[in-house]
Amino acid sequence: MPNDAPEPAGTLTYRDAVREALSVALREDPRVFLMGEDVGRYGGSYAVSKGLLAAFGPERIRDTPLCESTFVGAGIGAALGGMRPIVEVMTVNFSLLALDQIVNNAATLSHMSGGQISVPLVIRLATGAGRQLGAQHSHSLEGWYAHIPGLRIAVPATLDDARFMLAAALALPDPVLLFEHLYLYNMEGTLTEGLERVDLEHAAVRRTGRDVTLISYGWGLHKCLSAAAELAKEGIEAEVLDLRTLRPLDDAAIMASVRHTRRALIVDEGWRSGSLAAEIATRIVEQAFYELDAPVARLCSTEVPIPYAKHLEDAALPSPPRIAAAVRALIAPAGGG
Amino acid sequence: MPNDAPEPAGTLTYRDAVREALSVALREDPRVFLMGEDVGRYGGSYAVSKGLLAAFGPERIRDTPLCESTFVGAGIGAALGGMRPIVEVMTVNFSLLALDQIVNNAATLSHMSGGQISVPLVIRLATGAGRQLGAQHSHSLEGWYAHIPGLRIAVPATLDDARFMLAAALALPDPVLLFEHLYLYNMEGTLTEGLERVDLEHAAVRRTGRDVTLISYGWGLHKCLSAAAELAKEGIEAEVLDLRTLRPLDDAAIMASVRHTRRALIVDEGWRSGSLAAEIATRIVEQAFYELDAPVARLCSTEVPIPYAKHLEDAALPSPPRIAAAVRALIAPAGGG
Amino acid sequence: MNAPAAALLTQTHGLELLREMMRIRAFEDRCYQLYGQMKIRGFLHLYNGEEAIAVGALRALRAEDAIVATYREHGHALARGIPMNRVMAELFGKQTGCSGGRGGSMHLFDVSRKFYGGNAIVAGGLPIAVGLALAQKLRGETALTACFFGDGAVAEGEFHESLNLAALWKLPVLFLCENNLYAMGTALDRAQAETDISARAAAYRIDAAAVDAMDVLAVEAAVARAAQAVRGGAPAFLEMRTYRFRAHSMFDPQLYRDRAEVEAWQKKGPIITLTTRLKAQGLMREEDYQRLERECNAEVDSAVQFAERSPWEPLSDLERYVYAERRT
Amino acid sequence: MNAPAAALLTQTHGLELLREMMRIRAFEDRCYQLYGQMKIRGFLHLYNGEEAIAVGALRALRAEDAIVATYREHGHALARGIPMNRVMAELFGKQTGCSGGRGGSMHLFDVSRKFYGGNAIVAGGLPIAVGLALAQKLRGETALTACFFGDGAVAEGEFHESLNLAALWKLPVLFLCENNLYAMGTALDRAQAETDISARAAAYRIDAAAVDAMDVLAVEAAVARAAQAVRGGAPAFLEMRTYRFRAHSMFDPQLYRDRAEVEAWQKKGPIITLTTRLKAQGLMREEDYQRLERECNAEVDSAVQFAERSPWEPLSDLERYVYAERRT
Ligand SMILES: Cc1ncc(C[n+]2csc(CCOP(=O)(O)OP(=O)(O)O)c2C)c(N)n1
Ligand SMILES: Cc1ncc(C[n+]2csc(CCOP(=O)(O)OP(=O)(O)O)c2C)c(N)n1
Ligand SMILES: [Mg+2]
Ligand SMILES: [Mg+2]
Repeated sequence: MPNDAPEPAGTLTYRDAVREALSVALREDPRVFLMGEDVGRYGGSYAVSKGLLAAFGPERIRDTPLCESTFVGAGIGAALGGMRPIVEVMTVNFSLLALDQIVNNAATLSHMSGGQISVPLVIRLATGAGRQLGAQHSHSLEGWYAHIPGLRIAVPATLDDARFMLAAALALPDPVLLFEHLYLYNMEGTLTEGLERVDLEHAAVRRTGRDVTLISYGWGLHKCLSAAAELAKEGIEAEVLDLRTLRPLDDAAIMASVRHTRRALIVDEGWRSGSLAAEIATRIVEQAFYELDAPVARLCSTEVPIPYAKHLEDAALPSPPRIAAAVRALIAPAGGG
Repeated sequence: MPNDAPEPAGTLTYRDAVREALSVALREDPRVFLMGEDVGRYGGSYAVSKGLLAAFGPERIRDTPLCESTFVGAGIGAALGGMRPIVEVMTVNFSLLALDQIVNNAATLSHMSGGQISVPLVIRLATGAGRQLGAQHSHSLEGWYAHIPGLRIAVPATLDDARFMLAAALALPDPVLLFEHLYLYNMEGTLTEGLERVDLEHAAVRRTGRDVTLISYGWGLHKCLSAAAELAKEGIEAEVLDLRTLRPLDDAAIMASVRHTRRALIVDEGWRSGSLAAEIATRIVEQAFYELDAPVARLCSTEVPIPYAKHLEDAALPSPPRIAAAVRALIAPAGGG
Repeated sequence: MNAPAAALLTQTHGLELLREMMRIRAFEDRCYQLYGQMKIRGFLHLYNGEEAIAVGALRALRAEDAIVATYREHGHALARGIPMNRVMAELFGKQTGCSGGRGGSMHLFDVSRKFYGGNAIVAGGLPIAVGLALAQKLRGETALTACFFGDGAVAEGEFHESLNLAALWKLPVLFLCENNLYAMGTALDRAQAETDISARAAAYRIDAAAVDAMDVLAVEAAVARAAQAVRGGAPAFLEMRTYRFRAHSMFDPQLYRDRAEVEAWQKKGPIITLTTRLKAQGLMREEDYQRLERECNAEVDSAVQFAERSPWEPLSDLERYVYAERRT
Repeated sequence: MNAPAAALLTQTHGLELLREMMRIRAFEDRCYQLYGQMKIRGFLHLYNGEEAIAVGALRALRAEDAIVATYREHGHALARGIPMNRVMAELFGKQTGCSGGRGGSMHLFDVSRKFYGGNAIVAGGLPIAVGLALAQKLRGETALTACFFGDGAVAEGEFHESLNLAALWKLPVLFLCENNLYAMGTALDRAQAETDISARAAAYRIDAAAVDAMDVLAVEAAVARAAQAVRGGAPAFLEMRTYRFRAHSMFDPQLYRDRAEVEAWQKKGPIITLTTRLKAQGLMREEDYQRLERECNAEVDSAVQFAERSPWEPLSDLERYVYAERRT
């Protein structure tokens, strides 16, 4: 889905922001290279890396054969060998083929070697549903990955993060997985002026409010912001927290917001059972139980392999109306509270 | 770890119970066969299938080459083709190589085909830490797998379940993963007299109590039972719930027990963040928030790749003393409550 | 390459093959339009140029044989006999689709015709095919399993594992590699150290041959021969040399190949090739061709109407089929 | 098979190779005992019978070359020069172990010696080796990466993917397959449709040869030759034909092979073979052999003492190293 239309000055897409991040990283550090399926000649399956091959050449923009386990493992090896590889796994769906390398090697080598080794590897993956791609191409597994110690999981949801998270990830000595929601690639906007870097530690309040905290990330963040705008018309002021990193989670930011609003709804595009939303809900209960005015609530994807048909797919995913409805239920529960 | 010592009449090990379950299944249904690495000539890496090759021959006790993705996928195909395969993945650690087949195929085919297909496949996997096998051989990922719709996850923790869950799994038209904790294989006991079958739907109260509910499964169940025995000496009566199936979860049984005791501790050998324990805690909050006398608590594994050294490994895993301590803290919290 | 089975060509046979390829072409061309009209969504991979493979192979196989295909499988589904209505309705996401609208273009299923999908994970179908063949062998059936996959799949580990297992266990799998020279934008020689794919199969002691897959008769003959060998108790492998005329999917600017290369291949496409031959041998006239084309378009028209008029699956059924519904 | 480099054998050279193999043998035999005494736990895979591979190969390689091994890697660690004390301490789970006690037998590491483990997932090390070699190539180093793995790994998808990638990108990887004829209890011909492993590598256009790995000199010569080719800019593959004298691990009743088979191989073991040759050529007497054995045992004794006396990692450090500690 390349987007070649001319744009107003300063406007760019999320895709452009990621591409810019890649260009800068490649320019600034000779140890950095990009490797993955069709990142070069094809221009990236989501056109993210378009033009990079011409700019940096085939040694640094490396098209791989279809062999997810091995090119991810090779990324680990190259990181051990002193490089700073950025491995693109076309989508999270195919990363299941590379899970052994990610979980058994990338995540363990540092600890298992008594700290001798670090694996400064960045893996970028497109993630998410919403494009009618069917069950095998619509997984939202970033929350699932966040279960694994040794990995860092980050989700750029804004243009600023799309532009700067990569550098933050490359600066860390650990394996970092960056999940880019495929729905966001066409999102347009401008970068915050003067911003030069972001961290991979803190959640960010994207809208302030007093009545309830909406906790989300990725595309879900934008759904929450829409819902919050809607709710504001009814006089409900929702605070919206962008988690930004799913592992580690920024407990302090979560609790600060929840203590302030005393109500929380977690919006997560993962399936409900065993979702990241469950983890966050549990932490809130563990750390702020007595400060809650209502049970923590969560809105996740329905527990089905995501169907192709649009009406079914839409029904399976969280949406602004459903978020707003969940907030209303939380604020004026039928009974109790 | 074969165990050839003679035993008192009626006594058997968990390993024997699984072997008996396999024998019976193979005898009763010609569509059933067992396939996996070293299930035949070697006798099973945990000696579970010892003797089966001699009894049933190499067509039905099939040694595979090392190719987890393909022999699991072949199990799916054989199930589609009218067989009832039992695939043994030697340990859950190696199942990461087969995750694509499990998540993208076994779990999706029924829904994605509009219900035309079912995948009556049983996958058996040894799971768990506690044997000083190091990070790559000590995963406890059964709770993680329970995130995936389309799969059924069951964990036999007792001899009865080791003996009868397999038949229940084979009778279902869906893919079922049976996780056998490697620490349990040597556990001895007797089967309940007259028992002929078990279901894969209900959790089971393994000890009744009024003060707190301990929720667990697998080896964790036995740790809870030890802790409960210890706590009883202090006058604390813990109810112990064996989940038995992790997907679907038996919410009714969980809530019934928690409503009764008003306090819950979940003991889970998975890593804490994104654990099954978080899911259960969240469900309790969602369904029984106003009936709780204390925040739900959980005890999970420390978030490290499991280390080799015994003292470190022990420190990383839940243990009866730590369970007992968590219960005491829950019953007499430092503040609040 | 196999010699084309020209000697055997009768008029009926030739016209049937031609019609089947033209049906698929007409279907694919309409899909392209319908995508532009947003009637079809998701990923759409068209089969233009490769029709001879599905048509020749499925004609040489038996109804009892199981089929496993990829995300580029409209042609295989149609050649297998899944009604065009049901395939088109699936692309529309309708309840009457062959997967109830849940699968879409990449996941066509028809178990009554032993069509086991439609798999969107490259090489993901190979292990399943091995398993279906294992079941066939264990059950003592005479059927085989035909597994279609692209040249891109050859690099994946599952290709290797599956070929080895099929050869080791002497399973009735017929591996059909659709080598169209590209995996998305990656040319074969940028993906494979050894680009002779049929030679690769020999490393597993599997009988293998390369076939000029622009010649539907050559495909049919090669598959018939290979199928016989497979029924004799060993897997076989055919590399189908072909070319994809359209983009990989609807989001492909085709930066990786020249227009000239595409045009050169189009000139030797399977439909043109067979048409020329039939005409040269006096088995068909231009008006026969025109009539066939009209008939195919009419079939597509009515499939579109069927799809348009079909109902959506009710929302209340969203959670059905995640687990199989037990039919007592 | 390569002709043994007998012509080149000097006394020093021969005795050094013998001593190194005997060190490993003495170490492994002691490990066996220590396992019985529960000083060593977890899975323990001994290298008896295969010593010529690690010893010959590591002698032929340079200190700058990176090494990737499997869970059966004590021999490689010792031959690479990791002090025996640190290896033994690792097996005891002590803080002074080469992985700080966190790795154990299957996960020996020493990055200062470019020893990158110790991998307990069969074939899991191959992609890492490919990546190390990619880094070497991109950085313009003269070093190569040597990757050891068993015959069982050949069936895994990662074997295929890694060989293809190394060949395609002309990476400096030396693949060293330790073919001991069994993967746990599965004999080679029950795992591979094509049992000639070195022939398999040719399918990726990688130069390959088989080596009599009971002959340490043949191993050394073959690795030296292959390493030279690899430094010239292409991967190479050696199939090391060997045999494992002991059980797969400590939990293996060895139902799958005869005692007679084991004994026949033991008679042509690498230590006996070299000893016989050195004696026959007058380069060693029985008392030299005895002395070597005493010295090796003494080294093992002191390694055990070192391990025994070493401290445990403090419990408070359990959560260290999950993420790398930033050294400014
Ligand atoms: C495991 C996996 N990796 C990546 C993709 C993305 N992808 C879809 S099709 C394709 C190219 C496949 O090429 P080939 O096998 O030659 O089939 P063709 O499309 O040419 O018919 C890729 C990379 C995928 N679907 N699955
Ligand atoms: C992916 C994976 N599957 C299974 C195992 C269990 N396992 C450990 S060693 C082994 C046999 C490997 O044989 P081979 O590669 O020949 O090496 P050898 O032990 O003979 O040195 C198996 C099956 C594993 N460690 N990893
Ligand atoms: Mg192709
Ligand atoms: Mg072996």
